[in-house]
Amino acid sequence: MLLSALYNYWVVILLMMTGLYMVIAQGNLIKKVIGLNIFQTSVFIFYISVGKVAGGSAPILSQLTTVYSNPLPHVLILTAIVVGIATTALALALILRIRQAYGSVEEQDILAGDGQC
Amino acid sequence: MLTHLPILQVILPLVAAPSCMILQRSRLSWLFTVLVSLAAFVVSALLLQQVMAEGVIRYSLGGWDAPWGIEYRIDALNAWVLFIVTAVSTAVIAAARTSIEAELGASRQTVFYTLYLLCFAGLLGIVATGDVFNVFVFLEISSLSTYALIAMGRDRRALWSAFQYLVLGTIGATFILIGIGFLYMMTGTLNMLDLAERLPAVESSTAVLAAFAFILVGICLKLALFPLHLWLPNAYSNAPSIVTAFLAATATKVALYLLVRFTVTVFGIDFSLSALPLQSLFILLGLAGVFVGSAVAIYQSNIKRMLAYSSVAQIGYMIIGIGISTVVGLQATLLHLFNHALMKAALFLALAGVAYRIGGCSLEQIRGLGRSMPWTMGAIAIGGASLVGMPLTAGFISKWYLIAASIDSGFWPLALLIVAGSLLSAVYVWRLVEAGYLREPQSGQLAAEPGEAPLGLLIPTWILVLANLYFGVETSLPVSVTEMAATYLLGGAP
Amino acid sequence: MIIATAIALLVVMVLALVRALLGPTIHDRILAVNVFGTKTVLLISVICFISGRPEFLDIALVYALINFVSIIGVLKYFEYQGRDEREGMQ
Amino acid sequence: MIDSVLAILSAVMLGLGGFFMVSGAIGLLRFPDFYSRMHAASMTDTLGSYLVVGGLMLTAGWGLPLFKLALILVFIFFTSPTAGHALAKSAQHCDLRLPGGGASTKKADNEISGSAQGPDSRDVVSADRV
Amino acid sequence: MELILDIALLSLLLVTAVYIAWTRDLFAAVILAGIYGLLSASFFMSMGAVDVAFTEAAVGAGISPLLMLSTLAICGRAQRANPQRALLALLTVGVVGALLITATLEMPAFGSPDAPAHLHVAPRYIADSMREIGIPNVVTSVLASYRAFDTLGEVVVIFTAGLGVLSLLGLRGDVREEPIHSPMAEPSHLVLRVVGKVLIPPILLFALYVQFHGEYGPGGGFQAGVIFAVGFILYSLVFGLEAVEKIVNRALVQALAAVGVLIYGTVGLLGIVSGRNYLDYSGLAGDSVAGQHLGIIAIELGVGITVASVMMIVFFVFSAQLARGRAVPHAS
Amino acid sequence: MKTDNRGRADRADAHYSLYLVVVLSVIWLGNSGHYSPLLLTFGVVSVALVVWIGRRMQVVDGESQPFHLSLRLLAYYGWLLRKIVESNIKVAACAWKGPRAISPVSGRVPCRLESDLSRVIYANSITLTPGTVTVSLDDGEVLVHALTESGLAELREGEMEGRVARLEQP
Amino acid sequence: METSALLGLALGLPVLAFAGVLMADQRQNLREAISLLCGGLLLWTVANLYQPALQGESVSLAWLQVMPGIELAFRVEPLGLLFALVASFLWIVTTLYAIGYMRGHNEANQTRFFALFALSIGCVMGIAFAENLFTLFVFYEVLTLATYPLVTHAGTEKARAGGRTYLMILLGTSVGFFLVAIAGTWLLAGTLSFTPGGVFPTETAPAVLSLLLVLYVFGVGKAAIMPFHRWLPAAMVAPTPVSALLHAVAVVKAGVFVILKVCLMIFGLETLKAIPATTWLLYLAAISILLASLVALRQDNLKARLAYSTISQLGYITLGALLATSAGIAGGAMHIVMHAFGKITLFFCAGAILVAAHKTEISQLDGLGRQMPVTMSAFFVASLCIIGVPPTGGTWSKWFLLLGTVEAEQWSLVVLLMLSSLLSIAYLLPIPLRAFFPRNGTTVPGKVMVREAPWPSMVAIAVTAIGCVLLLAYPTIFSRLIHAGI
Repeated sequence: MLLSALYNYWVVILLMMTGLYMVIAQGNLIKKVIGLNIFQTSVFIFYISVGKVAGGSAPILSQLTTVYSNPLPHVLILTAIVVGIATTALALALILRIRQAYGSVEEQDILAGDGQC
Repeated sequence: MLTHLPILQVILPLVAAPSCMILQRSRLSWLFTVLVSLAAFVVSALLLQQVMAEGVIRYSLGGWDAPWGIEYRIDALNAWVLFIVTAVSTAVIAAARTSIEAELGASRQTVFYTLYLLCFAGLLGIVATGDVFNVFVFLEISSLSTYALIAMGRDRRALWSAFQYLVLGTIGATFILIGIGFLYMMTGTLNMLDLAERLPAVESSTAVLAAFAFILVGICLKLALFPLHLWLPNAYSNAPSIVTAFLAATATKVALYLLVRFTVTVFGIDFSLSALPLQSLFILLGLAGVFVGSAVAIYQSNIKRMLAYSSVAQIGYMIIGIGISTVVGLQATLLHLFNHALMKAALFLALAGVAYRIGGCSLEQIRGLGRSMPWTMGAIAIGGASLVGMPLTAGFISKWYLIAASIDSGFWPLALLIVAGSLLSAVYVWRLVEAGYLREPQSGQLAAEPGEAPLGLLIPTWILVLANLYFGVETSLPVSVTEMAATYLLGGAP
Repeated sequence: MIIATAIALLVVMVLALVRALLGPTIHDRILAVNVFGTKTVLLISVICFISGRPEFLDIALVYALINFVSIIGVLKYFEYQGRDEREGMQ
Repeated sequence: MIDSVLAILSAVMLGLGGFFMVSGAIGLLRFPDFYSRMHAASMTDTLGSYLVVGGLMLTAGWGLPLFKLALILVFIFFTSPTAGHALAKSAQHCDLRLPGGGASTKKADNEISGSAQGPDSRDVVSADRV
Repeated sequence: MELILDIALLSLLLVTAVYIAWTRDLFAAVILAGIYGLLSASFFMSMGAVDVAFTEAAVGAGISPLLMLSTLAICGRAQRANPQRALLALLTVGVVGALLITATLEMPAFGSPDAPAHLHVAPRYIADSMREIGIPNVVTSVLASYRAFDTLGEVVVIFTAGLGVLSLLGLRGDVREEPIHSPMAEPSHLVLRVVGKVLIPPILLFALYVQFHGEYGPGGGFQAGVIFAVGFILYSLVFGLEAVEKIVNRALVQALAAVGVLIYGTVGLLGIVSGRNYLDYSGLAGDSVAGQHLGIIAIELGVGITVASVMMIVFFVFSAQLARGRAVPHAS
Repeated sequence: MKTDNRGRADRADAHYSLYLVVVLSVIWLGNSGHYSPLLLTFGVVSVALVVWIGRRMQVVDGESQPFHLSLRLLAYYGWLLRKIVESNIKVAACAWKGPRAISPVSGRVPCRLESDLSRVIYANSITLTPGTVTVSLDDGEVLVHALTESGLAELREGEMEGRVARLEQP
Repeated sequence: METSALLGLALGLPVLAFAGVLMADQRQNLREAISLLCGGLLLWTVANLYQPALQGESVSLAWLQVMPGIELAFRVEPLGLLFALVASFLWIVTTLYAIGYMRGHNEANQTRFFALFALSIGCVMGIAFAENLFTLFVFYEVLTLATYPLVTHAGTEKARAGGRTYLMILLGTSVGFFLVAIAGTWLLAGTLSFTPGGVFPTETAPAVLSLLLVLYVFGVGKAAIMPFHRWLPAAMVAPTPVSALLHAVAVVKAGVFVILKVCLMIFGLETLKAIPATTWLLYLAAISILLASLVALRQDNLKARLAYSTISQLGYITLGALLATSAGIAGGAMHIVMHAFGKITLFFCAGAILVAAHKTEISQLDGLGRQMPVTMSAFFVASLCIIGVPPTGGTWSKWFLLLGTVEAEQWSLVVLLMLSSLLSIAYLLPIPLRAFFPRNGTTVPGKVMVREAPWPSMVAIAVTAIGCVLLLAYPTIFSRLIHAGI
């Protein structure tokens, strides 16, 4: 019972943690951004799971059904996805400039380049 | 039109930003930005007056009542923070032109002002809204523009700092998002007041606790609370001077506002204090921030970096105020919010003037500046005095309230530690003053003596400096507003 | 039968994912992604029919489109990169 | 009557489509080199897809979904060989050796050389078999 | 079936994520990130979140891998092994994960229809939106009317990002003297050229279709904007960047990005002008439902314009970097 | 587009634009499902906009709108579908039998097709039939990779090329 | 003239002097004339306040209110006037002396010196006339900051190091303890105004009051109670007029004055007696006296010895205040005056010796009495004043202190006072004796003729030395004020 009720969330949490791990542990900036992406996407999955109603259909009204998924999380996640891609684009642009300025996208090289550790 | 004030506050800069983008001419867009900021300031002043006179203002966006739609809800706290942000922003942006012309290429200036307006609008949006998800959206507007603004710094380190901030900021924002998700899951609503009403029914659940923890950590990342502060010194010291002045005076303030809003309004102070050992946590972290921040600041030779660490310390003070969690404590926090904004804006603007003339601001470079740039150095000295908490400056008032609050609630040692902390700040401020007044300028470093900073920069700086003095002497406005806000927040009356 | 198809699609996706993980060359991965993408298109169509809302086929169409453009884009960047690496070696 | 015929037909198509797709996927996994795998992949993309979409079309009935499925079908018909061709071309361009003395070869594979000791370092061996 | 789909997709997601974290070939990581996007979109689909699936398809599987790849093409794909922070990361992840897992224990069961989330605010949207707004897609109703202000924020976010990218990469004041050379535009890419020609007009039309049918089915301004931009991206992939420069004026696209936000903001202000609150469209037409409908169409248009413009700006700026970065591979 | 035959191209353009309008309108109507005046107006505007952009992009021409050979094309694709089914079965068998069943080869197949369009159709047809893949398309020949020797041999027989060539014969 | 206007004038004159000196800048004569003129005017002003203060007339001035209960306000009351009187008189004398010293030494940055000097006196006036603790605190802090550049006047690394110690200890104690104590007082009593008899409600717990008292005594670092005395020897790097300012006129006097005032008007003698911490602090002050005397005995550097002597003597005043008897307070207040006159003479002499003979160590002074008879005689008289024996005014203060000790029945302290007087004889008197009667008949280095210091300095020395003597005859000028104050 418990498993079937919550496994979804658990897997999502594992996904989040994988992403978070990448962000913290990886020294490569691009990898960090990928990690960030995975982290965020997993949060999206979590929200959508919250919005799921057993047997519910997509929240576009039709004569065929009366049970719909909760539309609110969908709306929120639409916004969050946009925020995610915006962040990613900005992060990648920053990485390109960092690469031009430092000649590397590895955190160690950058720190060494600035003489701080 | 008066009924639309809450939304005008945010929508004005928000819509102005794309318009500014279309203007294309940099001087014009500067002027436009100044006017918009000024208008926002007027709106916030009106709002503050209205709130003080009539109490809470609610505004339903799209005409949909909360919790179905998003509502703006302005009480004394929001109005106060809005007032601070707009006031500082107006002063900073008015000073911006010469500094920005010197630090950015011509093609990037319009973009700079647009991003500035966006950041400004984002911060205001965070403060004005009464909807937790809306907070997230506007948090991202302000964050993204902040990253871009920081990256405009001259040094390549600015890029790296912006990236670091971006990663940490995004983690923080995502944490907040997770927290909001949990809250929504447990209550079915996103409206702050509605949440406050519905949370007590489920507050024993671990999910609510986790939501609280996530939101807390997320905000503290943005706030640069002590162990999570690592992004801040880099970001502040490498951003363009004007950006530093703006961010130091507003961004952390808004994050602090969020912290207060969530712990006190949404979760309720009783829950917040009982759920986690928050009181001791805040006080300990605050103290650690005060001491570590100040101690590290003492050893900095780059003044921007020194003041950035000092910000970490000052945030510590504000957190302590929340940790004390009495009316006076909260009032001290809110007062310091205002005073710290005033002093940091003044200091960083003065530094912008120094950087404009000398091209840098290390302790070595400002040697003997008291003679060549007396007004600028005077601003730094007075701002520094305010930072230390000298009597008759604004800084004293908030420190006073903080000490009073800690004694009042029986934390005697805390009062001692607080003043010990401000002693540390006296040390680094003294290093500034000593370098500026008591040391001879480095010989042969500069061909000609640097003149005074340009008037455009100097006047706003001094307006802020005088505000520091004025509000150190005539405190009725901040004291009455913060008292109202604090009693309202803790009074329990919705 | 439609459910069997869905399961078959899932199986194909698993196998394609395995290929994407194994590589060994970049082109193998791209190929796997391509297969994966078209299978996603089909899966979504099938999901539409299973859930009884076939009017959502737009999404499948978008998938097909995006998948195609992505593959072309990937190849383009890879050609840039491949050339750079070779130039770097000479 | 006509409905049940359509249903049976659709089921058969869906089943066959599933079969071809799985076969293709198995080929994708089992075939030894990139170009051979491409054939397997194109199998899943062509007949597999056509059959599945066709099967769905039969159940869809007369209406918008039918048209949309047709559009998907047309789209796949255009894109999958194009993508396949671009892929093959790119592979050849990047010195993946063709069997039977096609293109000249400078390098045995296009994997990263040198610095990266990643999980793919063993890939060099398998790529050599190409 | 739902259960099988659910478990299968989640497992695939997990495998993909772990592999991405593990691999040190960044190219593989990006490719798999694309797969991750595809998978999560399928998952959204199976959860009934069609609009989200639509968006994630465009973003997670389309735009974001493309951007990452172009970054990768400049920055190199080998990643150095540096596990020095692995311990800290594991610790953090462990703590956060444990907290999350504990939190789930007292959550309402997955899919349970009587979870608080489904009982409080959402039911009104489902029950009343048809009467109040008059369009069947509840997500669009909420997005564009009940919570229209969030969406305004969203548009501003994307505008901000576009501006940020522009300020970082696009405003060096030079107009690229050296010609941009794209291998795909070589004559030997005949197949691609012909197929591209065939596909581009339908793609653009489809984007517009999505734009104007957001009220009835999945989609809306954001998705439309992305698809529209994808049409141009395909064009640039096939015919090269300079061809795109010829047909779209850069300054115009930048201005359009701002115009989209302005449209949205102005429609909101019209609410005030018509004597109601900001973003209240009821007063835009004689009858409030018609007014809502009109307002939604207008703001979706604003969203679409901004998103399309920003996506194009971002993509072209990145591509130009790529072309330039190739000329000077190790600028320092 | 060569400059010397611009006048002719313009006339042809109008022709092809009309085709495009028809195609786009069909797509719109087939997808929409809502035939209110408002949406139809949007449809008209959209189609006009896309055609305008398409012409600016110079993608509206005989290559993209091959309606002059639509009927023949249909017949050809009917034939091709049969070939696809056949080769699919072959490759599926190989897949189940395993790697030993195949002997990958590649080779150049001469291609005497004149127009770009027919060459593209030819190349795509080769790729569409599993077992053979067009690797590159050069002047006068096509580089093909095949799963078995027989696939290559079949191509060299030239039946497919002949059929494609007949598409464009007047 | 309106008395409150006089009060305003007393506060404003030094600021005027500050501005005037700054404007006069390099014009030496003008600058010094301004200083002297303002000094004279100030003395006149303060003297005019004497009668009203004595008669208990309420003269007050409120500037601005920062927060409820926290305002910048001033009031003339006898004790404060006593302090102001001494300070304003000695300002003139010190200025006179400084003119000679500075010219004789060719010091740099003289403008800054005179300007800040005036500012310091302004702060002293503020402290003396403060109506409440907040006002007092403000001027107390400004005084610290204004004197810092004076301490580091030389600008050398050593001077800066000394200055840093000075600043750290003074700021540290004042912010760290004093401010907290003030905040605590505000919270407990609701007011910060000085009120005869104390401000605390009677039911306040003695433990809290003890804590506050400890904070006050340590918080007023300028009173140099051990262990917060380090700044005083560190500040010896300063030029002699500055030392005079620190030791006699402004800084340390401000410190002990604050302690007196806090004991008298914040706690009140009754409350003070009831507090357990008072006794402990008394003993601490006593130990401070004794230890400082012992250390002073071991110093060879003249100024250092004087510095430790100051620490010891300040202990007396603190002790007097903490005795919580009227005689004790009177003794303490009296000692402010007497010590001021005595110590300033001693420092003037030390400076004169430095200027004229370039000697800093006591062991070098042998036989100097012949060459500088006036200086050394003055030194002798001043020593007697500090020790507390006739024919000098010091007799009175020591007497009152002894009386207070007896009154408080602190017999051990009586013994201690005796002992430390002996010690002070031991560390002070040998100096003039050595000058006049060189040890082992060491011949005076006759080759270099040493003459007396420049005449302005000599005038100053003479005035203060004579003052020491006169105070024995006319203590009533001050004692009336003291009694009015208590």
